[in-house]
Amino acid sequence: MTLSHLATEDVFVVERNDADFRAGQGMTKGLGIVFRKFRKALFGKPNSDRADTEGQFNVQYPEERLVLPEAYRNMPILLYDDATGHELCTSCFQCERICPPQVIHITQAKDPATGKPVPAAANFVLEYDTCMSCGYCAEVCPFDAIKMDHDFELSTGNHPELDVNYDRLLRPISYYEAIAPTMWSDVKEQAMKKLQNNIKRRPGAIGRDHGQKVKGGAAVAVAATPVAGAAPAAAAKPRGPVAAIGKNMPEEKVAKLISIRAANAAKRGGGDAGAAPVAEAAPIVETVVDTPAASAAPSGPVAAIGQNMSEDKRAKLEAIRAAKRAQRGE
Amino acid sequence: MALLARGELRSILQTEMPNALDTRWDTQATDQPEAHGEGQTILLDFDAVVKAEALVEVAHFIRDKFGYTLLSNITAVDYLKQGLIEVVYQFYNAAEGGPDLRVRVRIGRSPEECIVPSLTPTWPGADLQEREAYDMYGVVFPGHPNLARIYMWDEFKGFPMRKDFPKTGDKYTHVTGE
Amino acid sequence: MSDLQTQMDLEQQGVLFTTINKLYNWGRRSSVWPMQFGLACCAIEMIAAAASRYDISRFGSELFRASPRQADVMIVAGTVTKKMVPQVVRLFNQMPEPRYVISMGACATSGGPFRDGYNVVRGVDLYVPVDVYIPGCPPRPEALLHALMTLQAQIDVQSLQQVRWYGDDEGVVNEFPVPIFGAEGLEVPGIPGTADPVGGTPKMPPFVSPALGGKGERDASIKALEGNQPKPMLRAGTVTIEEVAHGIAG
Amino acid sequence: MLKTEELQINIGPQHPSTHGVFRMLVTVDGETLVDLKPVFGYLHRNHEQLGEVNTYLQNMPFTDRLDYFNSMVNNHAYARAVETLAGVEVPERAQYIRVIMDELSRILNHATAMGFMLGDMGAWQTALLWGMREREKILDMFEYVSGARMMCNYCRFGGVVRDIDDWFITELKKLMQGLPHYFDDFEGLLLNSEILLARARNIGVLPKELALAYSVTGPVLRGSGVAYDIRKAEPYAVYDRFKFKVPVGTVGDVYDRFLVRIAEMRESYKILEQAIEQLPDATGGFINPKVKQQSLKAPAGEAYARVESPKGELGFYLVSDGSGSAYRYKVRAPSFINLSSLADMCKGYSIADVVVILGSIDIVMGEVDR
Repeated sequence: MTLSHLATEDVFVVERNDADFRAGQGMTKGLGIVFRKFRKALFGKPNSDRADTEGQFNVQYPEERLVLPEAYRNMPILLYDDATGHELCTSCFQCERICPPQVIHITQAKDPATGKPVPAAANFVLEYDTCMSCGYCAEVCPFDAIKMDHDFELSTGNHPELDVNYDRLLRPISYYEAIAPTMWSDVKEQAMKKLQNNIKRRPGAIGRDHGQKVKGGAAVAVAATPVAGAAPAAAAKPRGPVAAIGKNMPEEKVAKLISIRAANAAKRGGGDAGAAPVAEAAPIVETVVDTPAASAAPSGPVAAIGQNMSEDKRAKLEAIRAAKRAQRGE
Repeated sequence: MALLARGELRSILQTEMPNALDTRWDTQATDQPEAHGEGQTILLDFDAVVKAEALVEVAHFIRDKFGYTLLSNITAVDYLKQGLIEVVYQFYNAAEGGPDLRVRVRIGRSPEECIVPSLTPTWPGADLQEREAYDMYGVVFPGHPNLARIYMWDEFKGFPMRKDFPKTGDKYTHVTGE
Repeated sequence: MSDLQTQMDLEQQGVLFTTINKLYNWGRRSSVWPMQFGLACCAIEMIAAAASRYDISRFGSELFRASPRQADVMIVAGTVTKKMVPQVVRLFNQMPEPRYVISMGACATSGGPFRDGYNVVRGVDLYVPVDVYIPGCPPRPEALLHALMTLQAQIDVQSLQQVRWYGDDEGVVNEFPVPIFGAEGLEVPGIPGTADPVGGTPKMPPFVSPALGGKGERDASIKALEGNQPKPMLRAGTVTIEEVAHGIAG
Repeated sequence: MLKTEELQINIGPQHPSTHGVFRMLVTVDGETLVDLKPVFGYLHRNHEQLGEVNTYLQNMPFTDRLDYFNSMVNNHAYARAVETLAGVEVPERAQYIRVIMDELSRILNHATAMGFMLGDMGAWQTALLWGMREREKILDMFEYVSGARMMCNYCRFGGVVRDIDDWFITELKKLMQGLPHYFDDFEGLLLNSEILLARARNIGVLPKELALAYSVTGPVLRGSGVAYDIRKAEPYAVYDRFKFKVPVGTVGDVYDRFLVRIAEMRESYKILEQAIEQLPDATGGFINPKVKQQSLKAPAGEAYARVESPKGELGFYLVSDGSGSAYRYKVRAPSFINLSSLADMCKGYSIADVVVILGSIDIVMGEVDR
């Protein structure tokens, strides 16, 4: 067939090996390459670089983890101001409209005196079990109230728990700043300005973070998850969106479980807590050494990991990020 | 062997095979697609619409005369308001490249009318796409060697991609705001 | 709860049972063999979790068995469609006890972004009980490893006297009904009418997770999904938005 | 001559070598395959119907889930279709970024696809793991620019969502230092292996004329000796500015398709080199600021746009009625149509060859069943 749209020099025929079978030379050659690679990996040479095609490529997940890029998006979270406790969300319904699988359900707050709508959300339910992590909600939000979290350790045995409500969605701005410093600094100024405007239009406690209300003893305690409740490190700490222990468990059982886990952690001793060598920051396998037992939160195989990021870990993460940025020459 | 520009096939068919063209939309045919306003269904008439019974003949004609050998895509579209199902065939000239050539067939939605001859005997690659059109839209292709449901199970009744198939869920009912 | 109480009491007194329990649980938790069963996108992340970077074999789960008879956990990785669900249930029925199900990703958990489509099952827990749910679309390979650790933690608190596969069979379901293809949708034995119609919402509640003490029964506290919404309790009026978020069962 | 009897065997939908939930009804006479009937629909998740309900922007993340190895390419094809429909201009830098992402996807796809095929053949894990390693490295970079490893959701109408920065370029250059070593290792590992030759040469032959009649595209068509590549036949984005060659096979067997894919990875590498060289600076922007992404309304009409996806011709056919969502949204999925040739390719070969031939077509069920 003549192919007039293609010049002949643009086409080439792949070279076939049509030789008769030999006595395994081809296979021996392949095995040679495998053994060369195997030797490199066996003696612990790390695959240090994106250009490297040899050595160990492994990341020992719970202990070391990949540094997630700032843009990483897993599940949406809502932000509140650390200082005033005011939420950034004004229930403008932009995210609810754009959400491709329609998993966001917002109720607008009303002024108790006049009954008029107020720029704040009374409730905000997000179906984590259906969310497709597309990031559109964070993209369209004009108030920078909804952002994408980096926490992916959300597995649970309790399905209804994955319909996450307002209280469990809220995080302080400082938390988001820690996971995405440059992305937040880009929008910080306008977001805070808009927040100040909105606060003026919110009467009383409306629009104030529920956690703050609890602290002030003003409102009924709502949906503090058992684990977060057991570790009253308060506002600065992000509340774990999904508790590791089933929500429906009775309180005493939870307490017991926590005590068992604490005992186990203690038994394992300071080994976990003390050993925290920061891995040398290699470009491909950038790892953060997590210290499960170091945080005040109840530790154990599940509960401790990542959910309640402790201060020192965040600082460490910050430092590594800064180093990375410097490396990139920013 | 030559590439045909958009709309050129129509004039060629008018001279070469006048009986093949479906002339029901001749009065509406313009260079620009006709829109009936937002949210309304539209019919696009500026390309060759052929009668169902002449489809095989036209397909062979453009293959042999102009070298459109690659039948790339078969799409069924349900125009509920007009009571029509349109089947769009897209051909490519494998030797010369370039854009596609579209041949359309328009048929009624009722089971007696929803019939288009199959291209599978000549283009076996049309096999799965015709089965898909049958499964989703109920277009029957006489001459197809194995016209069975492709995605849904055999026991299933109904054509789920038709516009009047019942749908449930937030995506269809969601009303934003209070 | 009583089993936890007993276990703790016995543990204090150093009774043999707890030692056996520990050994038994250690044995099971350290070699959870998954079934090689990929459905869609999440299966690729499952393969990535098994590949060199994440290396699931560090958790004793590297042996992906092609046969359900040799598998301990079924990782439902991907969208479960109405055409596929009979096979899923049949495979689960063929697995020997102790068996677990990990529902990986949004699609397996609730139908995900495709839940409103006509051919997608709104969550595999409508057909088989699920031990661990992983949200995410798709979850990172680390998230799958985390789910495996969640499952191991669930195994850790199990007690030999209480597990559903020993002792009396009272209330324990071993065979889950395999849905049948019908003219309008899936028909499930034991549920009147078309249980999961094409282009409609399922008419049955999900199974209780074994992690919450389910023995194969459906969750009676959740109303059967009716009407025009995937989660009618969200806006049906009888149940408030708060109650949903705090757990429907409450 | 022994009297034989035909036997029907069911393969799939749960089978380790069917690449997802694909099912085949196979009739064999002894070991020889007489007939093969593919059965689809086990992953039919109403993609096209949801595409008619979604707004244009809402549908972008759904296209990620079509061919879930190459979400970048899917995004590109869909964005092109909507851009054609709505008449949107794309800045040059965005075009280059899209090309870079497409070619990285092609390398990633071929590396893993060949790994899976060799895995089916018996080269268990090694080739696949090497492919997965390169994939992970590329996915890190995708994650950096788009925020997700697999479901990138990266393209927007008139550009891309986030610009690439110096970090990305540096890492891309580093990656490209390593890629030739990977290609060499991969070829050295298996290209001349006697087992591969025995199981791939003259197996699953698809002659040129039959390939055209079956409408197959991509490496399968080129393996059969037809030099048809959309990047050359109907250049899109900025592909007319790069020098690269189209590899073709001669016999059209599994071996040719395997070789064509390796050659394509090397050609992609060349395109990447030129794209980095030619990449315009950021002054022109990476997205067309005039486009209203969320409330985009396309004028009534129809549009078809196609790209050369790693699996073949990926096209989106859109009919608009002037509203904010498509009236008809059809995906021309390459692996779906390539699969129609499977039965003909397999007939006459032994049943053990079926999985190898299936692997050489390189299917993804998300795209086949949609």
